[in-house]
Amino acid sequence: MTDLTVNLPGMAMDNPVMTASGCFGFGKEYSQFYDLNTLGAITVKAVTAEPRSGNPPPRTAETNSGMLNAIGLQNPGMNKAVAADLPFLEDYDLPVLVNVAGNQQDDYVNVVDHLSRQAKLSAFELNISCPNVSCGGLQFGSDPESAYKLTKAVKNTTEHPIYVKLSPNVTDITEIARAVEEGGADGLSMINTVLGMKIDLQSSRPLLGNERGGLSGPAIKPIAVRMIYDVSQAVSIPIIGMGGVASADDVIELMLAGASAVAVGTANFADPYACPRIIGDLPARMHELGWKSAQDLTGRSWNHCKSPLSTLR
Amino acid sequence: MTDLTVNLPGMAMDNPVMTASGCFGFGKEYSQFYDLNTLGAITVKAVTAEPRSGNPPPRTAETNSGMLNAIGLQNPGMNKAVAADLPFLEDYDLPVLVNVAGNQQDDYVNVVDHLSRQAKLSAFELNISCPNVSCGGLQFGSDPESAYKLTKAVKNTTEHPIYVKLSPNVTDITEIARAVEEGGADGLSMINTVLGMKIDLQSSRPLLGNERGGLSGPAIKPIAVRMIYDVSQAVSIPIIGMGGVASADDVIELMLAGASAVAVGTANFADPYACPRIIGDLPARMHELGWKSAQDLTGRSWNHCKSPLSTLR
Amino acid sequence: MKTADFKVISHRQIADHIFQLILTGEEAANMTEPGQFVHVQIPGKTAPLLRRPLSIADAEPAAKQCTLIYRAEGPGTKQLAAAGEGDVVNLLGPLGNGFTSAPEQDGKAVLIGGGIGVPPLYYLAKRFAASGIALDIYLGFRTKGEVFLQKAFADLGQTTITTEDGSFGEKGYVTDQIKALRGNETFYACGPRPMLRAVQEAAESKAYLSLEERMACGVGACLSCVCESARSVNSPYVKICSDGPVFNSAEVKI
Amino acid sequence: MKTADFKVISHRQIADHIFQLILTGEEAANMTEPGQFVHVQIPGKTAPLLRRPLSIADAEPAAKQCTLIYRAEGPGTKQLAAAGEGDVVNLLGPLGNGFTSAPEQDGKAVLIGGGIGVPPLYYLAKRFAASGIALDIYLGFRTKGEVFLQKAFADLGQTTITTEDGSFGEKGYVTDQIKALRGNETFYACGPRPMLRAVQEAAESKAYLSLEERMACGVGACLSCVCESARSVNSPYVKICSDGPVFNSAEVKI
Ligand SMILES: Cc1cc2nc3c(=O)[nH]c(=O)nc-3n(C[C@H](O)[C@H](O)[C@H](O)COP(=O)(O)OP(=O)(O)OC[C@H]3O[C@@H](n4cnc5c(N)ncnc54)[C@H](O)[C@@H]3O)c2cc1C
Ligand SMILES: Cc1cc2nc3c(=O)[nH]c(=O)nc-3n(C[C@H](O)[C@H](O)[C@H](O)COP(=O)(O)OP(=O)(O)OC[C@H]3O[C@@H](n4cnc5c(N)ncnc54)[C@H](O)[C@@H]3O)c2cc1C
Ligand SMILES: Cc1cc2nc3c(=O)[nH]c(=O)nc-3n(C[C@H](O)[C@H](O)[C@H](O)COP(=O)(O)O)c2cc1C
Ligand SMILES: Cc1cc2nc3c(=O)[nH]c(=O)nc-3n(C[C@H](O)[C@H](O)[C@H](O)COP(=O)(O)O)c2cc1C
Ligand code: FES
Ligand code: FES
Repeated sequence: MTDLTVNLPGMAMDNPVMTASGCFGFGKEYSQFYDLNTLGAITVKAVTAEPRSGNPPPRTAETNSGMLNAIGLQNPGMNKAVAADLPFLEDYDLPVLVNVAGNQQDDYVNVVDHLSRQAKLSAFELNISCPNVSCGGLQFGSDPESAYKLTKAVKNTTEHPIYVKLSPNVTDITEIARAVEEGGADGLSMINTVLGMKIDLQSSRPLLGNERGGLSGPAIKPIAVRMIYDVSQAVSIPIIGMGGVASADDVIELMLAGASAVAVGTANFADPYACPRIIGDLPARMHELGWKSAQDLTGRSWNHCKSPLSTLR
Repeated sequence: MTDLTVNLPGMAMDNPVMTASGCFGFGKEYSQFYDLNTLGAITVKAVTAEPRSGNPPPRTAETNSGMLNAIGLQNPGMNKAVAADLPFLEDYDLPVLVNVAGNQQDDYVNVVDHLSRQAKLSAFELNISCPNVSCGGLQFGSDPESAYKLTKAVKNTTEHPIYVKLSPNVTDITEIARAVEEGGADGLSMINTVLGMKIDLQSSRPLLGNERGGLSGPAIKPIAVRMIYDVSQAVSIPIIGMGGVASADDVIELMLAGASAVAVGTANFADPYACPRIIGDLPARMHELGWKSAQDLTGRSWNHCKSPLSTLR
Repeated sequence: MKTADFKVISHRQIADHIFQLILTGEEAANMTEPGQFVHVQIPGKTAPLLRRPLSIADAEPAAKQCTLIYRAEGPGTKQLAAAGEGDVVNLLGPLGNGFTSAPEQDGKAVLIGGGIGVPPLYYLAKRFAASGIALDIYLGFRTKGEVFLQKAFADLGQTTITTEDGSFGEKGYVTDQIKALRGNETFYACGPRPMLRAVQEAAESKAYLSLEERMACGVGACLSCVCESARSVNSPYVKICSDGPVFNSAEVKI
Repeated sequence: MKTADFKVISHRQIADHIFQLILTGEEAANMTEPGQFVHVQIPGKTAPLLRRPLSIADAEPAAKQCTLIYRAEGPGTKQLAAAGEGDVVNLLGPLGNGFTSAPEQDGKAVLIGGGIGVPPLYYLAKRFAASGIALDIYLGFRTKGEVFLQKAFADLGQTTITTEDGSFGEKGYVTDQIKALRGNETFYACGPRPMLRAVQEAAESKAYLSLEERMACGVGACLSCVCESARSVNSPYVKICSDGPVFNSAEVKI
């Protein structure tokens, strides 16, 4: 029997596969396809204090093995999220990770404070890495000092565990990772999208309404693997890995790199059944490769003699 | 008639398509396939002061729409390059860009000094962005101050134009670009490969001998386009664009983004005729899109009313 | 909602770059609402990352058949064009909300299609014709070689074809033709934005517009495919994939 | 040197996961040196980024035919396995330096192949047999189901098959078999590294080893496919694609 369970702060998961923020709404749409309880956990779209209208369309473009998005954090705001969107997930028995975004530190603190008191959720994911908004977001993700302060301030606001979502668009991601760990983060999510752009040859203008966008999908998986490999050796808090995951093999690769759980984003779009398919494939694939427990995978690409082993290979 | 010529410092090119460093050796291998004079220019493999043995194999791995390499600057050293490799290109009538790498500033200065006096070449490309060597290289590419100093020192060494090859693995590439422009760079080359990694599921170890590698190919094109778009608006020196170019459309896209010429790397491996094919396709494709001259393409995605126009659309 | 494999019954070119793909599959039984679309996974050894949204041009729910008509333009649709008889195409759908309102009692339905916006109007025209609703059909194309379905539409109602270069039917834009209309018509339009805008302006009475935007999920989860709302204050955008693609003209700013 | 389209004459599975692909094309006329390889562009709607190196298992230059034998293992070779009769496969090659030295006068040629290293030895065996050179052939496989070409080799010389699990032929490794040999044999080997290492150690006389490494360009330009050189000081690596893939055992550290 393959043991798929993983335990992360605030999230006891039946399996290591969860959804990535922004790629699964608040779960409702995909609940038409399968029982959401199949998932290890669910991460919802970014919530901000005020409603956000997002960027003008077009908001997505396809690239080689990837896609660019410039949604721009469109969301109904925390009040409506609490009243209309999050309650839907109360009917399910799975950890809910709420992605939070803002322009300045107080925004994050406000949203976390409000949601901690008003909503049923398992943990927060601080999106300090959205490439698609002009102020806030990404700047926290590239400056260790503000990332540290933000994390600390949010930790003081809530009892819920805090995951900080890191941007790959930095010179040294381990520096930011260490800063937020020091700030008290319970875990990390990585990676957010890679800044990119596509030009429409007909108009000779940037294709996306917001010009630049965030690159996701299989194209960025090698970048994610490298960063998870480096960061997992630099910190001791768990990592939710993401970036181009579309198969059980990809889940295993990100976990071997150092992730404790793995989120699936872009892959949901081509195949709405991506998550249950991957979860279904995992046990056989792990067995083939000689793994008995999902927890054993974490960091094994660099940590060969981690002990105690929960099982021997 | 479509005018394909472009003029860059030290390089008057019949067409905007050149080879990318490290993907074309010193030209000899591909001269078996076609007349190298077809090319706009040629960039040779990095040359260092001393011979370098490079990294242990495996050195390459395929990823989705991309490949990782960790060659590690294997090269015969400047003496042998001058004696045995560069002379081969003297038989051709095309600009030769010599890629130079080193561990510290003096290394670059030495190589440039030596080659300036001993070899026939058109310009230098300073590789301050190789992700595959443990010291030097990338660190110049991520610190504006040392990049500035290096550029300045090399400029004082030679009469030849200097292109500085930028790394995409930085928080703000425009900062480095501005620093090297200030240091006297005549042009920029961008982008070098994106740091990445792949794990071999059978061994659960990093697949490449050097663990991390540089991601190239179509997967990174959106990253290149974004960076060229940003940098071309931040500096006034020309840019040699590269990253995933495999078709005439890709050349046009990078030029619209802001490149004055475009280099082809990874695409040569699947199709040794990639460069002549692309050059052959360019005129018709430009005509279809309403462009009369390659020079007009540069930066047109952001600079609509650049004047004077060499031709009107 | 489901993804389902369909089998290619026939696949042929019907005009310049335009292909008609007839498919059979169980899920066609649910394709009862004209104006809905399917999200098509392009078959091939390596599929493109995203599905491609294509309108349901016709369907025979009882016979479990449906028809897609598309322009092979970019890499995805060009690859789709290579699918042969017996090949399998995976569809997600039917998706979205179609043309759900009939014209008012005794009113006329004016169908206005431009280029690759024409296909969904065919299924609508068939339905209206079957219910005895009078139809005025205006279809615009760039040039003669790109005209398709004109005979099929002519069988269902008064059909006027325009081409931009005058090589077939009336010369000019389809929207020139409708300027004169003022009455109790209800408009049903699908086509390029400028055409829809002209319809929106011209239409004094009701108009239903089918919109397009680049899509990722196709089911309302990713917020890719928005269009500015003419009504809502809090959420200034509607989602074309799940709120539309067909909107009452008064609901959207285009 | 060239890239050239070849047409599939026949393509069939000959053992577990092992496929034999017979191709015809003008360039086969140049495939005269056993041990060379071709760099194969995997056909399909979207090709993988890189070509795949495969040894020339057999060739009839006059008839413009060649044979590749490969294990469908990863995504690329699995996709290749779908190529059908009449399909086109693009080859770059023949590449590299093959087995160019015959055994010494009156000497014996000992061919040692392991698993998917067996194919190039077939073309070599055919050549040697045709020149009247005496052959001892040792082929190692994991298990019975993966054994291939044993009859074809047996027609050319004394052939010993080993399987790791003993399900066919001798149980054990092919290298166990050659330990006893000491004489004027010349060794020709292709297979996994441990096997080649064993041959290198065992061989007192000359040995030629065909090496494998991950490749990008296949023509010596990218420095992907290196192997440590046993000789050179200045350039510590040799390139398997252009200096090899066949090396004198004394030239390489493996
Ligand atoms: C609801 C809806 C219904 C449609 N119905 C039809 C139809 O019946 N017949 C038809 O020919 N076309 C229809 N289209 C347009 C069709 O989706 C695009 O032409 C097609 O996706 C282009 O894909 P490609 O592979 O040719 O281009 P690519 O360049 O490969 O496309 C790249 C990406 O851009 C998207 N894209 C490119 N152009 C468009 C576009 N015009 N609209 C939306 N997305 C686009 C693609 O979906 C893909 O994600 C419809 C679009 C929508 C939104
Ligand atoms: C000179 C030479 C001759 C060869 N001859 C044969 C042969 O006759 N029959 C045969 O079955 N195999 C042969 N191989 C090995 C064959 O190239 C690999 O099995 C094949 O490339 C794997 O591709 P894939 O698509 O199955 O795997 P993927 O996982 O898709 O491969 C990904 C990348 O890794 C490379 N790669 C993976 N495994 C190997 C390997 N073992 N050696 C080299 N590159 C690898 C691929 O070429 C590709 O670039 C030869 C290799 C070399 C270098
Ligand atoms: C359409 C889209 C919307 C996204 N929205 C958010 C978001 O609101 N908050 C966030 O932290 N990340 C967001 N992301 C990033 C993803 O959560 C994920 O980090 C990234 O896409 C990489 O994973 P993938 O390759 O599996 O998609 C979004 C990604 C996409 C494609
Ligand atoms: C195998 C390989 C070797 C490379 N060697 C060098 C090098 O020596 N110096 C350098 O500046 N860039 C080197 N590069 C980077 C390329 O020149 C180029 O910047 C990068 O690959 C992006 O272009 P592409 O996607 O067209 O390959 C190398 C790239 C590859 C794939
Ligand atoms: S395409 Fe995802 S919301 Fe419409
Ligand atoms: S594969 Fe490029 S040098 Fe051998």
